[in-house]
Amino acid sequence: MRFNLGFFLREAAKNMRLNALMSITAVTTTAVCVLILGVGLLFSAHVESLIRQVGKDVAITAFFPENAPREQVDEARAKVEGYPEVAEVTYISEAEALNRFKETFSEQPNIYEGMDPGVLPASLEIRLAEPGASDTVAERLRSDGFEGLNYPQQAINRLDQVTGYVVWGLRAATVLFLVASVLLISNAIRISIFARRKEIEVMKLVGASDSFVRTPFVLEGLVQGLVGATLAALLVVWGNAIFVEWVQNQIPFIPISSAAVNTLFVLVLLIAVGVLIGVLGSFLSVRRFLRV
Amino acid sequence: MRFNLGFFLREAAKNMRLNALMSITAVTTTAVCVLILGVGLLFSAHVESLIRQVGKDVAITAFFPENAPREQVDEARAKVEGYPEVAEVTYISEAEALNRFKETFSEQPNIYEGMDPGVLPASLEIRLAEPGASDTVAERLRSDGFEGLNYPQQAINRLDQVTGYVVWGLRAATVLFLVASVLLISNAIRISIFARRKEIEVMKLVGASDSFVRTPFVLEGLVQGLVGATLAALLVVWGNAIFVEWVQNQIPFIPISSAAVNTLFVLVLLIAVGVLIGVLGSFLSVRRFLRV
Amino acid sequence: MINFDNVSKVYGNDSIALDHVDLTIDPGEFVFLVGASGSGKSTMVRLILKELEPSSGTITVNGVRLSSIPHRAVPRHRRAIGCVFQDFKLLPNKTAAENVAYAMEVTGQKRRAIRVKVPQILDLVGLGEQADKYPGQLSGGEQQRVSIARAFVGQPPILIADEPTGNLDPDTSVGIMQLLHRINRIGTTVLVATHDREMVDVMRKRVVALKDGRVVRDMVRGGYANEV
Amino acid sequence: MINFDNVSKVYGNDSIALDHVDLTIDPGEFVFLVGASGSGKSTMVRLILKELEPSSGTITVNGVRLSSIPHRAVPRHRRAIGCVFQDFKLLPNKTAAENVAYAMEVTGQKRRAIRVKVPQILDLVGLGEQADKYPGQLSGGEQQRVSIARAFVGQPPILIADEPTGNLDPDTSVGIMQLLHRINRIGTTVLVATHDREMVDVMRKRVVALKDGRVVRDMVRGGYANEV
Ligand SMILES: Nc1ncnc2c1ncn2[C@@H]1O[C@H](COP(=O)(O)OP(=O)(O)OP(=O)(O)O)[C@@H](O)[C@H]1O
Ligand SMILES: Nc1ncnc2c1ncn2[C@@H]1O[C@H](COP(=O)(O)OP(=O)(O)OP(=O)(O)O)[C@@H](O)[C@H]1O
Ligand SMILES: [Mg+2]
Ligand SMILES: [Mg+2]
Repeated sequence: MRFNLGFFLREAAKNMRLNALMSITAVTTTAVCVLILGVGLLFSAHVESLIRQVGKDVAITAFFPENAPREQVDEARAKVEGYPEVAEVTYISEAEALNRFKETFSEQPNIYEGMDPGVLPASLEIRLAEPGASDTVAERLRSDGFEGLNYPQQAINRLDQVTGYVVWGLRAATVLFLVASVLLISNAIRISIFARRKEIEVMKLVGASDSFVRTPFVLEGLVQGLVGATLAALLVVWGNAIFVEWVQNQIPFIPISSAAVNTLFVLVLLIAVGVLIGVLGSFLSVRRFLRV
Repeated sequence: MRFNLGFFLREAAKNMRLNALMSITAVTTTAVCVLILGVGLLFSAHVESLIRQVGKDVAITAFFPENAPREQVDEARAKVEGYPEVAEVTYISEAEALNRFKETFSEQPNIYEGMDPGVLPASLEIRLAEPGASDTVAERLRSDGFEGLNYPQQAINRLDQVTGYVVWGLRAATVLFLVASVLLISNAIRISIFARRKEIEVMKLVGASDSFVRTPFVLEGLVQGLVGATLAALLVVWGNAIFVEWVQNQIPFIPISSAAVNTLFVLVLLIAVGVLIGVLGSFLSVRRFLRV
Repeated sequence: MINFDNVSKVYGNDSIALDHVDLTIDPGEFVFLVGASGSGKSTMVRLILKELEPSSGTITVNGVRLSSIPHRAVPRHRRAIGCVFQDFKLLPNKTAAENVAYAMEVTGQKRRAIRVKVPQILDLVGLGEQADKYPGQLSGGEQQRVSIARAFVGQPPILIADEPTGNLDPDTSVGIMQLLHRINRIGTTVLVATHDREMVDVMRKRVVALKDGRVVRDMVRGGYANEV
Repeated sequence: MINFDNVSKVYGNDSIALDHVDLTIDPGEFVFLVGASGSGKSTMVRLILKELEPSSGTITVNGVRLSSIPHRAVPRHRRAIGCVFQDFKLLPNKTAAENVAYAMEVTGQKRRAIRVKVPQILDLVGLGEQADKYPGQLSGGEQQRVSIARAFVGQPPILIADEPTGNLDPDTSVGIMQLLHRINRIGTTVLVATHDREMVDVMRKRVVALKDGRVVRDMVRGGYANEV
């Protein structure tokens, strides 16, 4: 017997129309779950990206000896820029260092009044690609002859540690949301198919094969999952765009970025999740009642 | 006709036993939703508490004129401590100020080598109850004769703004979770009662009154909600205790505290939500089929 | 007791199930309702139970116009009518005994009374042994007898039976008809919709015949197929 | 065609529905299965359909032992048997015509063939007008006739009817029985479980009588109630 897609699609469509209450329930359940999942996903993505951003603000300052010659500075700079862990290197001359110092203590001029330009040494301000690499970089700097290093060892370590935990926690939460979604959606599907177990029995008794009975149910699950998940996914992506713009306007100093989220990926992922649960949930729920 | 609680309880118990699949589904759906809601609630509570904690670290430094007499210092201090917006006041003497300065620049001794003890002025370090009050406090300090003030105006404003948004966002998210839970649980209840609509019809046809039909269903909803929500609520509270302890051991510098969460309140709230949705959901779902 | 005054029932837009029916059944009467499949017998039963509203006309039961009964009072109306449904309408999650007991419970009767009465009634319809089986575990005829027992048990003033012997063998059918006869003798008004020609011919009761939704014959001591 | 060899069926632990039944029905035979309510007729039907497994004994249909049919091949077995179920077993979400069509669709027949055949069959059982109604909108007898039409439509080599006229008036019943007779004449093996004494007595076919799960009579040209 050939697979008659047209017939199965008509069957599925008819069932959804006649069991409208059930279909709507299945669709809203899927939509709500996918929505939560999507919001969780985006929240994770933004927080991870923010944390990375903060990590990039961490800098190591490496001081040059007093009156280091120009060539030494250039050479050292080139070397440091070559470190794989380093994102950006800025040279701070002695004059600049004094200016910065003055700015910091602008309200207490008596502190810097007597200072010579040469008191504060020139330095390299080194921003790292990963805050976790600070120890490695410090090691490299020392072995390359820098003696005066200034870096917020503890702050970096803490940031690094917290970053790790937060990222880990966010991923765990996302997985939990996923599991919850699977449970909730498949629960809804299971009850709605349970409500139709007698029909399944009758179909089997008049000679329908398992797959003949199953296919319209699975198609229903597919369509419901697709509709619910697509609605939710579009809502999530649209909401994300609005949110990012709002933050950029209202809290501009928060370095949020629409680049933190791969919109297409999220869209596809969420829809795939909805469809997959719809299809698998229907498949497995129907199977339970096919043993007639 | 008197209300026969015993009869209704027996009916509800029997139905749950016979529709075990449905009951289990209803209970797990409730549990999963309440779990998510509970985790959201606790997350909000901890984040709010952390943000408050960070807010408390914000300080305004008010400098005394050089060689201010002891009495002036004490008087000023008492005055500042009396401000309602102030949480804590610490006096930093000239000697202490120099020590701190030396610590900060410990790797560049040439900076402070020539400094006199009197170069850095004595000050009051003022911690605020609410970071938002910094402007008010600064105003008060100025009108009380302090001229040299050092406070991270911008950082405080930003922190204040972000705190507001985050708290607002967390509450909105909690409300959304609540709405989602209501939707998902009542969806599950609706389908499971839809599956039994024929039974409801028959009951009505043999002369049962609306309330006679409804009561066992509502009791079922109550018990399922109670069981699901209680399981989830206990899990949430237990998980919270474990989490707080873990953070305190592993990331001691994060000022997390079990006091951020009123365990009993969360427990009662979550169970109440589960029970309420179970009861109301059943009530409303049954009503739809009572029009026979 | 039961009065149809110019009652019509149209399902949807064009499916005429009852067509200007006038019928009066007095208290204590025993009436057979006969007619081909689809002639409107079950529709009459459903109208009397106020499961449906007529499209036009007035139905009066026990002196009360059904259209004037508010939703709240419908259960009381139904409790005055014992009904054997053509499709049994048993509760699948209750045993035979529990199904019968339910009809007493809805009227708020004492547990003790229920515990005494239910087994008696089940014995009467020959189901003493099957009391604790669920409908899904009973044969067609057994389910039908549970439905009959449930209709009897409350001793309602009106008893309606829609095809009560369709799934019963002739011997059991005779037993059920005798039971209906006895119940009628103690004053209950009995209306039986049936296709059982033998039974109708033997019992010589009032026979109302429907055809395409119209009353085409109403004889006091009729048979199933007397001339019109 | 159908063979029961020492078949017993016990439901649960103690509900003996069939008790060492031996029965052979040859191809092309027409057999009435009679017996009191609860005597095991429907159980035999369900065993033949492999809806149930016997507790002991062997059932052979069309030369194949049912116990040897794997789950995968059960649908094909059932398609060789048209069955009128005592409780109709119509699909509530399909109209009368769709219910009948479904039995052809499961066998993978062409849409064109279905569109021609279904209305013919529905006319045959007198439901031409009701083709587009859902089971919930049909009278009891009309539902029964849809079930009969569905059993016929695939022209299966075996036709089983469990109480096919329980909800039908005598005239319609005669029509259905004539239909069964005609179908039998073109070679179909027909097994009819029934309580319709008149029909059995008139048709004078082979009668197998069950009592408490045992075959107590098997006569070639019997009546409903011949002596044992
Ligand atoms: N809900 C409905 N919608 C449309 N038509 C209906 C509906 N219910 C019944 N009918 C039609 O009304 C007519 C009368 O139905 P009814 O059930 O009263 O017949 P009946 O006399 O009880 O028949 P039977 O002896 O077969 O049970 C039938 O033709 C049926 O198709
Ligand atoms: N699932 C079951 N569990 C327990 N007992 C059952 C089950 N199904 C049927 N029975 C019992 O088996 C016996 C035979 O049932 P069956 O349905 O075969 O009778 P039948 O001859 O078809 O009766 P009827 O004419 O009333 O339809 C009955 O007494 C019934 O109670
Ligand atoms: Mg009827
Ligand atoms: Mg049977």
